[in-house]
Amino acid sequence: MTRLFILLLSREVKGYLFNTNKSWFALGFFLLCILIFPLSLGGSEDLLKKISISSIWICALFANLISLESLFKEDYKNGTLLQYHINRIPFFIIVFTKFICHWLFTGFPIIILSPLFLIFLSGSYENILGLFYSLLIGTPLFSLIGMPISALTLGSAARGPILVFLTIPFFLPIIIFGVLSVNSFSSGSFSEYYLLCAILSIGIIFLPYITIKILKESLE
Amino acid sequence: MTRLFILLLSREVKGYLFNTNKSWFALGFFLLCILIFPLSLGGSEDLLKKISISSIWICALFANLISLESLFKEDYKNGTLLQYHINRIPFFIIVFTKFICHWLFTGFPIIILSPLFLIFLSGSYENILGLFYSLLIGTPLFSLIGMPISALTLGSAARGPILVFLTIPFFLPIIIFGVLSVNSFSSGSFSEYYLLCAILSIGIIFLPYITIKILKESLE
Amino acid sequence: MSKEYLLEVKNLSCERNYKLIFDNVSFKLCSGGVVLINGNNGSGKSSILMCISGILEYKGLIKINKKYNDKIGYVGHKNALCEEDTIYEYLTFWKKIYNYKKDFNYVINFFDLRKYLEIPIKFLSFGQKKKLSFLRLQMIKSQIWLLDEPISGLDKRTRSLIINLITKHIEKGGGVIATSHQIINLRKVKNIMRVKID
Amino acid sequence: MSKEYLLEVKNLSCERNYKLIFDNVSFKLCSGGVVLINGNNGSGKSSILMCISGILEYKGLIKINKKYNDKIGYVGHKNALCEEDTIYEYLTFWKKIYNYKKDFNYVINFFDLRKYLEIPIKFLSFGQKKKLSFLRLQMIKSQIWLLDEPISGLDKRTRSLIINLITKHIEKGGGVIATSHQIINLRKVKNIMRVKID
Amino acid sequence: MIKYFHKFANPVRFLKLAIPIKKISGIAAFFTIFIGLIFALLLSPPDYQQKETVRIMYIHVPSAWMSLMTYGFIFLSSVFFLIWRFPLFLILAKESVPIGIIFTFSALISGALWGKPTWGTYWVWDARLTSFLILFFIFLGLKLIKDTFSNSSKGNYTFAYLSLVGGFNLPIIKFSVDWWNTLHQPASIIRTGGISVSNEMLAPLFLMALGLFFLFIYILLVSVEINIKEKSLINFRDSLKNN
Ligand code: HEM
Ligand SMILES: Nc1ncnc2c1ncn2[C@@H]1O[C@H](COP(=O)(O)OP(=O)(O)OP(=O)(O)O)[C@@H](O)[C@H]1O
Ligand SMILES: Nc1ncnc2c1ncn2[C@@H]1O[C@H](COP(=O)(O)OP(=O)(O)OP(=O)(O)O)[C@@H](O)[C@H]1O
Ligand SMILES: [Mg+2]
Ligand SMILES: [Mg+2]
Repeated sequence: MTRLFILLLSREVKGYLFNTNKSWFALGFFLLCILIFPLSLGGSEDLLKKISISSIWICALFANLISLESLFKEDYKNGTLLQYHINRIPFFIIVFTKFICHWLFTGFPIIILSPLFLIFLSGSYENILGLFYSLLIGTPLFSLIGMPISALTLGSAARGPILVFLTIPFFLPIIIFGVLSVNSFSSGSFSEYYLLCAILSIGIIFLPYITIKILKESLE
Repeated sequence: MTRLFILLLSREVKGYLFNTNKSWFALGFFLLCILIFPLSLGGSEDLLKKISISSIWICALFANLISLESLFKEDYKNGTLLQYHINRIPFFIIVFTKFICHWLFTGFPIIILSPLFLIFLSGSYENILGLFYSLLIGTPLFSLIGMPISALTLGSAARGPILVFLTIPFFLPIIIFGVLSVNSFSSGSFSEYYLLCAILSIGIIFLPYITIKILKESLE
Repeated sequence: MSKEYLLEVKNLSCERNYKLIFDNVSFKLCSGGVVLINGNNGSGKSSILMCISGILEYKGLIKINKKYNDKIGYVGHKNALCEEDTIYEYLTFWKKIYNYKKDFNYVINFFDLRKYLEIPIKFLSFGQKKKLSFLRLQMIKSQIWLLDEPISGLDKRTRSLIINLITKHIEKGGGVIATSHQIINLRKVKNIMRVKID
Repeated sequence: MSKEYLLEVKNLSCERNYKLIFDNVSFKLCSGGVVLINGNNGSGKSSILMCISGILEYKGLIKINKKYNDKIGYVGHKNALCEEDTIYEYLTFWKKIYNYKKDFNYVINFFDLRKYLEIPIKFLSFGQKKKLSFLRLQMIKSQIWLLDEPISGLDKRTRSLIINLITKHIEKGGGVIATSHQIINLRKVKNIMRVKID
Repeated sequence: MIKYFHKFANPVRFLKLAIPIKKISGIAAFFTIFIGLIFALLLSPPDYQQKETVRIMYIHVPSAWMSLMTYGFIFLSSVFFLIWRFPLFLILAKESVPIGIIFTFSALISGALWGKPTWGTYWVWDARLTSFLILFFIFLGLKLIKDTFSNSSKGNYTFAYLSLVGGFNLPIIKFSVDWWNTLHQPASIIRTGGISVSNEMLAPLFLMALGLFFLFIYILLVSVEINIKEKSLINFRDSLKNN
């Protein structure tokens, strides 16, 4: 089991690292978004400072969203998932490796880079820790919620609408609480963090399970 | 020739309309983005008002970007492009129908809805006309610039980086001038509009041509 | 009997990604003739067809007789089958593209696909998809047919139907270039040329 | 001689999207036996294999003998070929997945794929891709092989190699369920059962 | 045999039970809504603060309640479906989605219209309104799944699981007014401290709520009936084909 896990994980990681396709994509998109904000605001420093946290969260969301679609797609299209299924490879291993890698290559770099960008956007050092922690809880949640949605888009023609209409209701609460939590961090209240943690801990149990179910249904 | 043009156009339009996949996607994504802004700003009306124009531009860009990837992809994958080529269907017809449809279903609805969203975000009626005109010139430019980039991503594995690193330099000027133009519209100067128009008129000649070249090369 | 050629291939050689695939292939396709390309897996049969249809770059000469209709009908591994379309949509679209005037009811019944008319293509079986591509082929008014493994994966009945199709096409003065690992039993065709590549 | 069964199928019927594909199929696969599934295009051969491999839902009974290794080897139209990987990467990955201990040099040479080792799979020809899937198949330690049109699109030499493979597998006590429109020439195998569906 | 029973016999038996209920609830819906509207628009007094605009309440509050209830119903049906694998529950859940969309939409619109005179704006981004908007999107998402997989057997479990996941939103909507300080007013009827609304306003409110509830049952049963009959028609056609 562990052997399989490590094997699949290393394949996934290799895919992200060498198949330049994936690894750069989310991060590059994040950079693109972050760049667009100051540019499109036309250089109003004051404004930029105020929306810096929100904009980092928004960019993190977009970077996640844009890399969502391809999460299972290739493995589905070329029949790898099918072979996994036939060869009795437990799907929870697959789903968890996918989750870990997806977070590692979209969420994690963003977390690491976020202090930098916060300084770059807002010009001040406050809120760094708050943002860091909130992203640390929020980005895995993005990846987790994204998984069943990504699985859903496999079998059906209505990829687009599903992606959009299901991401809105499920991602929005996270981003709302995420932004709120940064603000409340500086004022010393952590209730939003606890809430996000609670969602995360529930999500990490149920969402992979749901993803597995949906994946199996899409194989037919 | 006109017959072919109409035929391909109607097929494209049908694809967008009935294959719910496409038509909703860009627009839905636009709505999603627009919704995220006020929510993640934590209800600060004042801020919202100030960044309303930029945020509409950013969302228009994202909606465009996200629907870019699939522009030629399906036709390429299932060999339709190949058959077009073998059957000597002029590629400029294909490229132009794609362009028109892409704009019609991503740019156009956004233009139409933009006044609504501007009011919704900023709560005021000023700038509506300026935004409307600037989007009217800007969104076709997005689609035009997007086409060669989308074609480039077909053959290669490095879909992601191409999409990101090529879009940044080419889309950024548009969005910068776009946002600037709205601000200058209210002060009665139209220089940015002229500039955008100039880019558009040059682009509409050369970019489809480049797209055709890239498409043909990717067929191999 | 010196029939006129439809297509002439001389000293054709092809490189893909700087790798020589085949070299020095020459043949002539006459009106009413069949060229069968043989060769092992990976010898470059499909590549030859792609060269002729103008997709790959090549060195050498490929001359298509302009006197005839120079359209080419190609059925290969990728057949422009849009997964979400139904058969009906697929056929009407290509019918219009090819400006095919006749009703395609006949061709549909020919291959027993009538009852699947409203089914999306992705639900079809391998053989049914192949049949569908042959339906498209029949709507092109072209002299030259390029067929990449036309009968693999088809059942007996369909195989003989397709061989009939080919025979008819040739009787009308067309020409066929086909690759196949199975024996294509073209008994009625006299002008068969075999090209072996390796 | 009442050999033990590897797999038993009884009264199998299958619906896809509320459409009955086939009905009442029954057969028994014994150790050392071959079941050949015949039928026209679209009759549901591939679907039967998919039912057995546990992908499709079905009604009826599919019993796999637990005494034997109950892993299944499947080669169909979709073969887990990741376009961007090289052959070498593909084989090492699946080798590890299947915990195949031996070196795969032997199997590679067997199919003449050595010189393509570092080529991405998308550059391979149709037949080469198929060969590659058979390489994967050989690395599974499984008794039951499900082969969907195993020899279509392959050249003579490869065909006989694959038939050798099947024969060997059967001699070792395995069982094979295959669909094919071509005649699979299994001379040395005695226990062949033909199932016809329509 | 048992499988067969589960698949066909039960929905049909359900229909036998359902058709009379459908008729009764249809009639009941008509009358309660009719009487309720008379009370709401004519007989009940205007509010001393909000004047006549308070009458929007008789649309807004019942439809808001009903949309929450509809989602709860979908949630429970999905749970039952996942536990007992009873297709009937799935049909019930799926068919309530469009009704839920209507209720949610009308609560949103009426709320927005009510907001203009009372709060001075159609929309604010506070917790109650946002979470309710999210509910609307969840409904839309479910409708989409239902439609895209409509002629295939896939998507059943997908639908059920996603409606489960969407359930997180219900408590947020309900308690958002208590947890965050929102513009929207806190519960004054369904709350722990007892009712705090005068009887003249309460009567039409409850009448309307009851009416919408009957309406919900009526529409639900009609669409379930159509659905079941359609399915059995397909099977009937298939059996004809096979013979
Ligand atoms: C678009 C805006 C609005 C939305 C989305 C909305 C949503 C809701 C929802 C979901 C409920 C049911 C909550 C529950 O059962 O606890 C509700 C109840 C209610 N709403 Fe609104 N509402 C909106 C605007 C308004 C406005 C402007 C008013 C009046 C000032 C208002 C007054 C009420 C009242 C009195 C209740 C009943 C509370 C109770 O006693 O349970 N709403 N609304
Ligand atoms: N893009 C490419 N780059 C490099 N080599 C390629 C490329 N495409 C194909 N090849 C190689 O060219 C050779 C010929 O391929 P082709 O598809 O023409 O073979 P084929 O004769 O049709 O074989 P089959 O009978 O298996 O279909 C193969 O060895 C393949 O590996
Ligand atoms: N998802 C699906 N929904 C509805 N019908 C389907 C679906 N998949 C396949 N079918 C139908 O089921 C039938 C059997 O398909 P299958 O692929 O099993 O055929 P097959 O016997 O393998 O044919 P071939 O010899 O052409 O490969 C076909 O008629 C096909 O149209
Ligand atoms: Mg080939
Ligand atoms: Mg098949």
